[in-house]
Amino acid sequence: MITEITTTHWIVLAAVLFGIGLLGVLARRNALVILLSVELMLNAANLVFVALGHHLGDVQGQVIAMVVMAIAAAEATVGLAVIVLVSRTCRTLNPDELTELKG
Amino acid sequence: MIPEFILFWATAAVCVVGALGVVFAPNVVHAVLSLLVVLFGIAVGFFALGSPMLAAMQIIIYAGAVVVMFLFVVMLLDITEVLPSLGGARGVLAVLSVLGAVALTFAIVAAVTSGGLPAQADAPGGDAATVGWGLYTDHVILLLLAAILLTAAADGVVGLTQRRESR
Amino acid sequence: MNILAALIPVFPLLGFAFIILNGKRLGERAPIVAVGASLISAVIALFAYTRVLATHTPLSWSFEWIAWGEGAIRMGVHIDGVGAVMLFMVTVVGTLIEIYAIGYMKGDYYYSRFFAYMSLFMAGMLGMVVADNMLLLFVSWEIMGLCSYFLIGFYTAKPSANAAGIKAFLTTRLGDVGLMMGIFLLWWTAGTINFEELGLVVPQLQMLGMDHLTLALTIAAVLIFVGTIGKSAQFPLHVWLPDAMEGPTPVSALIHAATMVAAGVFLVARTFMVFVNFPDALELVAVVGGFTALFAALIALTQTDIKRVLAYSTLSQLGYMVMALGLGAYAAGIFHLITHAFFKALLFMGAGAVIHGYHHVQDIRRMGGLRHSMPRTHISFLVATLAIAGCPLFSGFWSKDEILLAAFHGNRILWGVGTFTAFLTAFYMFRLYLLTFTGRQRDTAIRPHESPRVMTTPLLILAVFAFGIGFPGSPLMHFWVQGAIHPSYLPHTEHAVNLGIMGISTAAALLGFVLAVLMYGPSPKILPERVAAGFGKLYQLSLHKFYIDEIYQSVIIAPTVGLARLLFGFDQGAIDGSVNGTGRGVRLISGAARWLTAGNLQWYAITFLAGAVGLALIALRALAG
Amino acid sequence: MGYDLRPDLTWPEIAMLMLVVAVMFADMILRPERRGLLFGLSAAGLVAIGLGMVLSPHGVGTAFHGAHMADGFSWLVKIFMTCVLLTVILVTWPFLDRLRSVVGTHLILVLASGLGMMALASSNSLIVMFIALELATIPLMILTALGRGDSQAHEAGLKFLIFGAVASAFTIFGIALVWGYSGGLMNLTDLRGVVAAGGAGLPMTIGVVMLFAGLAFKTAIAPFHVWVPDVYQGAPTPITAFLAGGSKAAGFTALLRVAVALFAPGEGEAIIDWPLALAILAGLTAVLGNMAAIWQTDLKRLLAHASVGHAGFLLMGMAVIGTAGGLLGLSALAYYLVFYAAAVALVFFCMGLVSRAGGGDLLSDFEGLGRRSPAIAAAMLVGVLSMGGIPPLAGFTGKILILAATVKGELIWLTFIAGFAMVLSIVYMLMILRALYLLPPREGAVTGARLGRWEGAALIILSLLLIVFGAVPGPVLDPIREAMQAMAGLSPTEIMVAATGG
Repeated sequence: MITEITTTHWIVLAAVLFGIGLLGVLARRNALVILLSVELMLNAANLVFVALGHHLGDVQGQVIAMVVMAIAAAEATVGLAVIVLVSRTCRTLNPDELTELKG
Repeated sequence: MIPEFILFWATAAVCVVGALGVVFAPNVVHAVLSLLVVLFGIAVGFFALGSPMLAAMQIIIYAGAVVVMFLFVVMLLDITEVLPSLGGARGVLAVLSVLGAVALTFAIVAAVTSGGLPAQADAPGGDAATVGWGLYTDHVILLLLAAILLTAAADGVVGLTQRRESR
Repeated sequence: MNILAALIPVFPLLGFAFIILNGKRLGERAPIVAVGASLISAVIALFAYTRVLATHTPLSWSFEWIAWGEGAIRMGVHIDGVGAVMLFMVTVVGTLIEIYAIGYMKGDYYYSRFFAYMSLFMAGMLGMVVADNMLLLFVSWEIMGLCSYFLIGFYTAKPSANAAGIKAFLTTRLGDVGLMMGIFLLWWTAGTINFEELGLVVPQLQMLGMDHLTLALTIAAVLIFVGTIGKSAQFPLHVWLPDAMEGPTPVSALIHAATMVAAGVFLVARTFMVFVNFPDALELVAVVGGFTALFAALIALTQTDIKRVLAYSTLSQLGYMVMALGLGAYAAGIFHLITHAFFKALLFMGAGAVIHGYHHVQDIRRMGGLRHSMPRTHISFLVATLAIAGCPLFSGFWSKDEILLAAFHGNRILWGVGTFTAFLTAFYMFRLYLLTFTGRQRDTAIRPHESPRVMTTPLLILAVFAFGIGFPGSPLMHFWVQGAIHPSYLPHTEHAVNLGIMGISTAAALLGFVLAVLMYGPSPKILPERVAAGFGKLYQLSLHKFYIDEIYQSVIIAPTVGLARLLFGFDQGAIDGSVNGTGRGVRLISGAARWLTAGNLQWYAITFLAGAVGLALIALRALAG
Repeated sequence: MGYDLRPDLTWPEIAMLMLVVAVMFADMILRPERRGLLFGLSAAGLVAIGLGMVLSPHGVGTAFHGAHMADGFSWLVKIFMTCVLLTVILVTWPFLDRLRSVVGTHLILVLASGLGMMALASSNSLIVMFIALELATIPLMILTALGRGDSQAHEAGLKFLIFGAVASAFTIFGIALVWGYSGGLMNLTDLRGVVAAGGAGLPMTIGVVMLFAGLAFKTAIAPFHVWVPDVYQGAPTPITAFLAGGSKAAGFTALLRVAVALFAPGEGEAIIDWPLALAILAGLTAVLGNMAAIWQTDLKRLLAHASVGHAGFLLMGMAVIGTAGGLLGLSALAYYLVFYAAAVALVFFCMGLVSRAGGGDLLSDFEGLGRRSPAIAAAMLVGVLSMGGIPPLAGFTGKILILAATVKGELIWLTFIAGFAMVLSIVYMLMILRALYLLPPREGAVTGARLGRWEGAALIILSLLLIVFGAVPGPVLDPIREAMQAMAGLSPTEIMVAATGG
């Protein structure tokens, strides 16, 4: 089990990375770091695609991983833009006024 | 095979340490740099899994562009102070966070280790030609959709910031 | 002709649409549209019911509303004997009340809107009567409920009217849930919701004698009856009806006396096939009806608001009808429904005329001697009082007698309750009549006047009906009505006259009359105050309506409000807190704050994760098993 | 190998793509004060595409090697999406002045998102579904943040973004597992065969769970719905309408395809009894959403909670898959969705008109609207009544159809829960009604919001849709049923029972 490295090993590694990323989303107190953690989760998914693609002998896995990278980049760009925006609004506005969004 | 064995465990160790760094690093810059470590680790993994093309892209696009973008924003917003890491999540929230993340990881790990891997086949070439051929023929729909998504997102991000300038 | 029958509810609906869309332009002419639409419906209905009653063959017409695969829901109309009789009542009473309202509502700011609502209500009520399936019935039922809400809260400036409207809507809505579930349970069990088909299918299912089928059908019956309890204001959901008197009086007369509240009784009659062979369901119906009859009559004894006395009297009379149905006396219940509609509408309209002519005072302790100033109102009110009290030959006498006779053969305790209630009814109605119309005017500051012709003419027409409408169902005409409305799935019943029972109920009514004269007549022999003191606690109970509202307040409303507060607290704490949490998160990014408290965006993420983990763990069972 | 681009099947998407690009160029060329023309261009393009789809017979088949599936169902959804996009553009109209320089961006993002939704409707491949979902969602995130230039919109955008990103991470990880452990199958039609043969092992099931979590986020199914109130409240009104109508419909379209392929019971005992799980979640969603709606003071937040409740009803239609009520359930779902979207559009359009005149989003801002602006209030009344399930409006008919499906599907307990939820929905409906008609206008309330001729016509058309097709659902329901039958009928599984069982 230890010496023989199977596809399952890689997938378990991916699952662990996904879990750590999830923990980051849940526990971190900073939108920027949360976004980083999401990148971690997406990368874990990519690892699964590549590992299973390797296992199945299917190039599709790599193609999809590439597209997922593009999506992740788009998400990161938009996320960062919104973060910049929010942070700016916050500087220009009194942060206490943010509570006007009430349930 | 000993090399593969070492390759996997080394990669795994680097990735997990880096990932933990993202989650627990008190400093945002350190978190971003930790992600960089993970990305490199995964790139190595891609290489080990017969996808040199992806490994290269991982480093060029992710490490080279996305992470730099993150760092740029950190600089722009001047987030310099040290942030509480998991200690910031207190009491029930912290416990639930850990429990939830561990439970889901456990579920996935338990499921994939329960056997049932599909039949194995010979690994294809992971060079740029193969991947590119797949991307531009069979899976061209993915490319089209991703392209329009990136274009629209770019326009949108410009709109988001442009709006502020016009006020 | 058959398809024409489907148009009966359509004309008031068109009237509603027309008035709503042209309200401002129509102004004072709105009632012309409303009354016109009702009249057209009445004329078509006249053809329909004369044909149905003459030929004993129902009119029906339907079309496929929704179709899927091999199944379908058909929508259509079906006018049988009971439908025809109801149509007669609704169109006649409805049209007369609309005419009356022309005078009563004059000068109201929302004059045209009032008639729009009334038209919509008529459409709903007529739709319910002619519906050939439970779904269309339910739709019409809901339309009525909505109109009721609008009309009770019609005087928008009055907060109490608002509250009453909401109370009525929510309370009846509770019953509607029951009804809806009953409909679906029935659909599930019997496979159809068409009344004709139900009449065939349910007895067959019953004959199979399978326990779970019997149970399901009994539960369906009880659920449907819950709808009746809500709409017909039976105990314990009766609380909304007295409050509903906040609405304009024509509304009280049409909706909360003659038609909508009677719809609950009609519902039981329509779905009687589900009740008839299930003794448990029937017994529940009978007991609830009997109890409400007595209970409401006791409350009516001490009320001083002219409309509230009538409201409780309505409750009591509806209890009578429900009790009759529960005793299996289908025809008697419907017969009483019809007679009651006429005399109760008349009573309310009379009360409205009194209020109108007495400067909107509703307290009967301040009235008196109005027979001189309002002769036409007086005479019609007297006729109605005699009818409801059960004076021989008047309509109420015949129908009430039928019910008591059925009770005598079915359940002696309920017969006792019914007879005692008849005595109470006579007493409180004459108390009302005597305090209002006889003696001397107690509040001399007010100058009463008779209402205009447009109001009193409908009163007089209704008075004729209130007197004579009982004859077609009386032994004098060989129980013609009862024969006409008898459904095919019920075994034929012999109608007999029992002079003994008739005598006892007449005596009870007479006793009530005498006692009322002694206490409230021109020269009282017994002072009401002394009676009140004598009965002490009982009097207090009656005066405070048995504290039902207070009990609801403490048992239902207070905990509900508490729960609401709790939920609101959750919303404020968790959801709102999380918004603030984001606010703080934002501050974190901009370096303004460091700490976050619990209750933020991450809570959302945990909720999200909990769902995924839950499902994943369910899947992991496969490993254990 | 090859493109396999079947223009006869994919032309609506291609046309949309061209429309997006055209608007992009027009936005660059036009002078700022003439940007109103972009509305005309977008609307004209959408009308052309919509008419084209209505008039041309829909093709049946697959393109892009089975990744794109054109059938009656997707055709209907695309026509519907065109209508939704048109309405969103219409709802945006009152905000033209406020949008100023970002009008072009706004329209581009709306259209791009719409393209994603249309691609979603046809996606037969999980990965195409994922990317289409992202294409539908990411522009919406930007649109949310693009709002009124205040902190509310930015906050909402940030929340939406973080949640959306987490959900998409779940989705893609789930897809990876499903793809790998099914032996490299990505197309739903192939996966359906695997599931039907009982070949879905544990890893694949976990993958389906994660995929479901991502889709449940999109469709706001409890407990994945928590983001909805904040985002709906913070987003600009037209975008809230888009989220509530279009985005949710797109999510359900995807979920529907997944459900038909992966959730129907196969041979042997399934690892997760999906119909039961869906039924439980549906009940939970309907009750939670409607309950929370009762205690809201902000109309948008109220409608957000209400939309969660509606998602519960929609899911009920899906929970009966594989039973005798299956076909009816799916048809009911589609019918419900269409008229829910119409009601949402109507209500939000009215809110937009009031907002343009200077009113707010709080429930108290609508007090006495019946006197101040009778026409707008009347239209809003129709929309709210339909949402509350008052007969004979389409909202009621939809609910009845859903309930009938649960009755047919022998899920009588779910019927009862749905009944309870319906009562709850009446309560918030009544609150809105009370504000509109029974309460007097407050001091300083906006009076007489302007109503242009076209705006009035739009209100009337939407109201009539709800009334007419509520009373006579046949013309809408029949094509839906046929499309559903065709889509579900492709399956070799028990859903066939639905087609024949009636």
